[in-house]
Amino acid sequence: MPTMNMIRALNSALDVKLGQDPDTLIFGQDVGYFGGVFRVTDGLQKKHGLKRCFDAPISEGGIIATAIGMGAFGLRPIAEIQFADYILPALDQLVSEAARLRYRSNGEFWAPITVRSPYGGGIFGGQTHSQSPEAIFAHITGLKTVIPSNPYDAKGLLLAAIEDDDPVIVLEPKRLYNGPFDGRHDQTLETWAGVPEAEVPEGHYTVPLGKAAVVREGRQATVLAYGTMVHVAKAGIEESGVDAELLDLRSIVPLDIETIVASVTKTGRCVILHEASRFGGFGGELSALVQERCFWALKSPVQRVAGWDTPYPHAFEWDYFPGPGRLAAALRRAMED
Amino acid sequence: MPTMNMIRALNSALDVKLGQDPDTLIFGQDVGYFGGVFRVTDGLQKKHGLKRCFDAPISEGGIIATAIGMGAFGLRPIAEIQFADYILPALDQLVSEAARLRYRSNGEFWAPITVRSPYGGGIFGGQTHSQSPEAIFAHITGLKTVIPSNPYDAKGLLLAAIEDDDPVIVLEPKRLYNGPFDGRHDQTLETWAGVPEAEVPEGHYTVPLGKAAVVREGRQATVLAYGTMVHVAKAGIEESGVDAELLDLRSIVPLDIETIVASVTKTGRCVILHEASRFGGFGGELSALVQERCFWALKSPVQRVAGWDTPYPHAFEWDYFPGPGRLAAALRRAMED
Amino acid sequence: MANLPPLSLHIPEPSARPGEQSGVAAVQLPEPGETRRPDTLAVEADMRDLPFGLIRVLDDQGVAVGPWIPSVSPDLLRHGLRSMMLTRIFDDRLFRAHRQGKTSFYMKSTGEEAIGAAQSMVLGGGDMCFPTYRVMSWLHARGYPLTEMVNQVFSNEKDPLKGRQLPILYSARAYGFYSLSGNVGSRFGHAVGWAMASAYKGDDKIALAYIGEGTTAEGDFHEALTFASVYHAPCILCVTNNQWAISSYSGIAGGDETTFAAKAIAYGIPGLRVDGNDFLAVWAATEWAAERARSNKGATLIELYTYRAAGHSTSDDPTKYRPADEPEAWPLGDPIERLKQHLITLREWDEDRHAMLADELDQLVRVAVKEAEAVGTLGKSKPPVSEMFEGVFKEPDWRVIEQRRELGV
Amino acid sequence: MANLPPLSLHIPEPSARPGEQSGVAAVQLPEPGETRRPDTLAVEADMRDLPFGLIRVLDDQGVAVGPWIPSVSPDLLRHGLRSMMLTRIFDDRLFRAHRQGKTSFYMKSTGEEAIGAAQSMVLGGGDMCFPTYRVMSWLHARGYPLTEMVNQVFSNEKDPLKGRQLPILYSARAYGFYSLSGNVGSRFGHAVGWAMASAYKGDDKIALAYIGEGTTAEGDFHEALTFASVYHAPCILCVTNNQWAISSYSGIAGGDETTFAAKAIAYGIPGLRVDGNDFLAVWAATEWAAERARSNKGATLIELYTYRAAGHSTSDDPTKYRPADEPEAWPLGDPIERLKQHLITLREWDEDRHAMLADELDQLVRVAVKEAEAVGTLGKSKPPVSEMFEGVFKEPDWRVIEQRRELGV
Ligand SMILES: Cc1ncc(C[n+]2csc(CCOP(=O)(O)OP(=O)(O)O)c2C)c(N)n1
Ligand SMILES: Cc1ncc(C[n+]2csc(CCOP(=O)(O)OP(=O)(O)O)c2C)c(N)n1
Ligand SMILES: [Mg+2]
Ligand SMILES: [Mg+2]
Repeated sequence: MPTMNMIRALNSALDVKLGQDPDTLIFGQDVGYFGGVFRVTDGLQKKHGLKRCFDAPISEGGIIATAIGMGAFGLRPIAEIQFADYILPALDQLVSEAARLRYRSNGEFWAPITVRSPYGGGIFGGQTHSQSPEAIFAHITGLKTVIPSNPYDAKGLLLAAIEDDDPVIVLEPKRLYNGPFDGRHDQTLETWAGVPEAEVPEGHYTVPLGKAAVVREGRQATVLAYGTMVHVAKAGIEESGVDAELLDLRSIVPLDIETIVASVTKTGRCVILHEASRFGGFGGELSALVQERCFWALKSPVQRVAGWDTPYPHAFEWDYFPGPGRLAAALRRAMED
Repeated sequence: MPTMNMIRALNSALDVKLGQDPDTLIFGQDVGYFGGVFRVTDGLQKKHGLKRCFDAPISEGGIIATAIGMGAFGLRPIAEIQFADYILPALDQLVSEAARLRYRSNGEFWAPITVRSPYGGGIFGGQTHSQSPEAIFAHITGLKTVIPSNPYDAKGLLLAAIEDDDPVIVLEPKRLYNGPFDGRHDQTLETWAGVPEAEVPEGHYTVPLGKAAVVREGRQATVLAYGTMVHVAKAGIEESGVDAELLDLRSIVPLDIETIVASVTKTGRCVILHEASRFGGFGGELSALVQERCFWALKSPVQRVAGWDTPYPHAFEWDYFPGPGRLAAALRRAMED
Repeated sequence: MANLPPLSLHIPEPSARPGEQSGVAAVQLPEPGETRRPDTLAVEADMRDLPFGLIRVLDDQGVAVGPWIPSVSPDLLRHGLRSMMLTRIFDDRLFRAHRQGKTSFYMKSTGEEAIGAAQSMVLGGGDMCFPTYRVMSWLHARGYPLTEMVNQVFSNEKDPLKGRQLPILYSARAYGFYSLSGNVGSRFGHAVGWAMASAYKGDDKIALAYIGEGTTAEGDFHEALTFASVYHAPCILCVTNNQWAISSYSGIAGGDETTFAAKAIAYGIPGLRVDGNDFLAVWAATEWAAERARSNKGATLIELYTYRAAGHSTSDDPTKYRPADEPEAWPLGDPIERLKQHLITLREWDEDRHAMLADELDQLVRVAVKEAEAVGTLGKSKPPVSEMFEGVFKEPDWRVIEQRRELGV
Repeated sequence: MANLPPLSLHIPEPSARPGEQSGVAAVQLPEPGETRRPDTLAVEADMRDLPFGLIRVLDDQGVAVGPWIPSVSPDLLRHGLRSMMLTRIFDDRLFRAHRQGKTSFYMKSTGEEAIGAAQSMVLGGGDMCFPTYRVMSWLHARGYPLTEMVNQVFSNEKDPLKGRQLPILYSARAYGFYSLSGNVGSRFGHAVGWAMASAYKGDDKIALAYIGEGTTAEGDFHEALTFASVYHAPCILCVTNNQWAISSYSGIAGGDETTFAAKAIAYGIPGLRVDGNDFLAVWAATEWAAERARSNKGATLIELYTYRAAGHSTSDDPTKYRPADEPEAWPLGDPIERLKQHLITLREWDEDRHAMLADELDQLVRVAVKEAEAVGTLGKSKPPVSEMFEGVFKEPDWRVIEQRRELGV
């Protein structure tokens, strides 16, 4: 099996799908001839033709509106939004239209669209190339949101998203595109070479939406994470010395509540880790769910480790970014109580 | 002191402010000659002049962008978005611009804008005239969100919002415009007449942002609510027979964490009530905060009573709407544990 | 630049307010037959005068004149007339049903019935219309069952949209009628995507979308036109300029500065300005644009110049903000009267048949309302509550399953 | 409509790709002096030809010709030249600084220097520009301290924006330069609101805003123009059409279908199309629009027709998607060379003085970079971490107070 970094894995998913299904097509800013600013669509226009993978105007609202219309016709469009920070101009389309079309039309129309977008920090992108907007999507009834943490999942989840008949947002942790990253920014860059999850089949397979992965088994505490934070969590758990179980949620809607509850019921402690700022973040939902369903099993408060409640600050990237040290401290605190 | 319904109280706040401060002005869809679809700006154009209160194009993004520009010039614009459901087309302006302007320019520019918008259900408005989007705003660093539950607060909070130098969203519970509503939709309509909180001074006063009101003192449990749900909570508490303390949060950002923590520490039980759908709603944040800060005081799980995780369904308004019965059940459950 | 007067803020105001005399009658309009008809394959650069003209076919005597006369059989004209009359009768009755508490909401399209009626007849069964709430004549012209429509308005057990949607926000795929929503404007771009998909598939279907003149101010409008222009999407994008957006006159959307059809020039596509109260003019312009779209020449923007004769909705009283006599002062008349007069001029119609048809349609609507009332009106009957939890996703997830259980339905 | 060929989807493509010969040289352009100059108070309806012309003053010999020749003193012209040269030298050096790891990001405006330089000189100190990241010549022309600029780019301790913002996303209120952000387009409407506020106050200040041709596709563009049109906002709205938006050519924004200036017609405001590489043409058009705005005649849309000679940013390699020789093939030359030539023609400049000036500016930039380096480059120096928590609101709330404590700063 070839080793692929996350960019290649995503590219492979798109390539497989364009090859299999003439009703799929890709569009977005710079995705055509150029192959995308992160190269995820590299070569696809050349291989599959101008009409299968083409550039779109700088109009995120227009991109999503167009995709919905295509979906209503019967296609399965895959739209790229260049940075997740720029999904906001399209949010009304996602919420008021994509997410609601099936429900309000009693199933006469629906929007089987996939919206791919690089998200998250760690690349010195400053305020508007670093944000993690997943909490907003999670609150919207009718939207699914997927966040892979490694090449294998990225390909399998993206294929599952494309084949899903509901609108799915695939948030791609841009800091993981070229290699895993555990938050230790001062260490040498790693690549995906040699990482088991970077062994990616060439052909078609899916990773189902709504199934968390148990990345590390443990008895003393449960860590919930997704995207880049899965790798940070691994490092943080190690640093803490706590025997924590690590769940990679992989999709936040649908959410694998069963696996979460089973784990926290077993361990009795829980720390949630995400990049987005804390207040009103998806960690709040996770914390509430865990507390509601595992209250009597909890030995210490569910904690959240997250970005601070400030905009994403360029020069203070590593002060803002919730690194392994902060997770380790939280885990140790969890054990003290 | 005159009795005012919430519409008149809001109108009075605007009237007072237009009279006091020539740098304030109001614009929004249908707010000018007509006085707003809910009549909140009734008479203001006539009294203060065409340029102080005027109609805007149907372009929520344009309205907020224009307001920000006016704010940067030095005015204090007050924009109306006709229904909170229609804030989404302006969300990018609110998040990427209004909320971030002060931070990113190191204080060179800021957006002292106030965005008023009727929100919430209970009026058979269907999917797009009933939603409660506060969770989205709460997650945005740099935005404040205020939600009054009675005429006195409505006027005082709106005046405080206008005078605040940060962008403030004032969500007006449209179901409360003409009278209190406790969720018992089959009972005769109440008006604000005779309700103490409807005694509203004619002149200027403010209710500070970030201070919750203790609406009812109690020893056995704490109920957190805002907007229409404050009235539902009163009825639900009564129905439950539980001696619950009821906090009206009044603003969710800034949040009066002290009052919340003090109450739950005292009562040991907590139920959160909001209209918005549950998953990813602001209740998650509240639940997480309470659990983080009052863990050892909690005698039973913090519960959330909220709208279901569906779009707002026209014919099923009362099946969707979290009424007093559901709160009462939750309170009783809290006592059983 | 010294010595200039200080800047001052311009706030547009309509010609008249309640108690004053409306200025609509004084508006200068091109004569019937005056505006030229270019070839459907002409290049846009040679058509930039059209947005400032007004395509009119019927003159004041009901005679069809000029280059835009479409060839429409008397049978089709009668069907158009019937559809418009049905729309108006249906609207009036259902509006009254709201006053009687049978529904939560209603909106009429009085005075604008020619638009949906003519356009639905010009377009084919496979084409798709992306409607606003004010083009129900599209459905009436295509024979959408009246009882189903009333069931939807009453949100009763037989509501085809299962109680999930506000009254009149229909969805009717089989009638080429896309799902409506309460948000204005946000489906305009779907039409463009749908048309692009048709072109992508090498199909022959085209799309037609509506937007109110007030709503052209939304970014959605511009984004849809940009995509339509860039990708030559085979679609017809219509602005129904009925002069009012709730209480705001068209000047608040820029209508005092230029025509809405002129917005086409920004995208290099043809812009037609059409008398929307003239069934034949609407027909002809739509045919022209459809032919162009089907010839791979891309999109056309059509401004349908009309007048919202009734209030905005059941929540609205237009005499609060405009002269009460303005609807009558409207210089382009009533589309029903005008087509009737034309048919009479053609000797294909007469007053008796008209009166009989009105009675017949009234009867049809009565029966439909009765049938729906038998099922139930708002609050008296509704679909099973479990429907609230269906269709959020294709398959329910644990949240709605649990919540449904919690509610016990 | 039988027998038509099937629909097919049109995807626009640029004239040439890498390895092919660029088509930009073949584009048909109006001659210098050819496009007429209406009175600044003329009505829009009489100016609808202008968006299809091209305002050019300097001919190929550097001689000013035609009706748009502005009266600019040689001193001001020299200041303009200096500002453009400084911009280019600064850009080149800071771009290299990125390659050396001294900053995380940089963007050049090579070939577009005339725009910000001329416009900042035409506008007054109280006016406000709402910039894009590609008009830094505005700041250079107004004498923004170079060292401050480099400090911002290096995100060091003396960064005037306290490390909160990406390099080059300046804010400089005292220089009439509004806060930039990474989102394209979203400040275009702020200019309109700012201008409306000025008019509301009876002030005399006007606003000028920039947007890239690619970004005109955003809804923000349309919304800003709609408000500007409706309320006659005293502002100048500029589209810098530099032919490229990262890797997408202008056709992806609709540039193959019409001009960007023609979008003005949609709003009933004047649209000027201007050679953006011609300092005098930019000057004259800006002066015209400013005079109009100050006369309460509202907004003008100006398309500045230019060419992005460098890559989009430090993250970009344009030879991946366009012919390598395209920048040189650009028919409207280099704005610096053209103004230099003009000044020489006027005998107000010569090669020696030019070379000396270049050296002097190079020296200035070197010194500024040195000074900033002494403070520190990216990661070597930064403002106190407590700055991360400042300015979220005017007054910090408990969240940032607690979090600051948690982080121990
Ligand atoms: C996004 C959005 N903003 C505001 C509204 C409130 N609203 C409903 S109808 C309407 C007026 C629309 O006017 P116009 O587009 O002219 O259509 P008309 O009603 O005249 O047919 C407004 C402002 C809405 N439904 N959606
Ligand atoms: C809202 C938003 N969408 C997308 C981007 C990504 N992006 C940054 S610059 C750019 C191209 C802009 O092109 P243009 O408007 O022509 O300006 P130019 O760079 O040519 O000056 C894009 C797509 C962004 N920054 N913001
Ligand atoms: Mg209208
Ligand atoms: Mg460009």
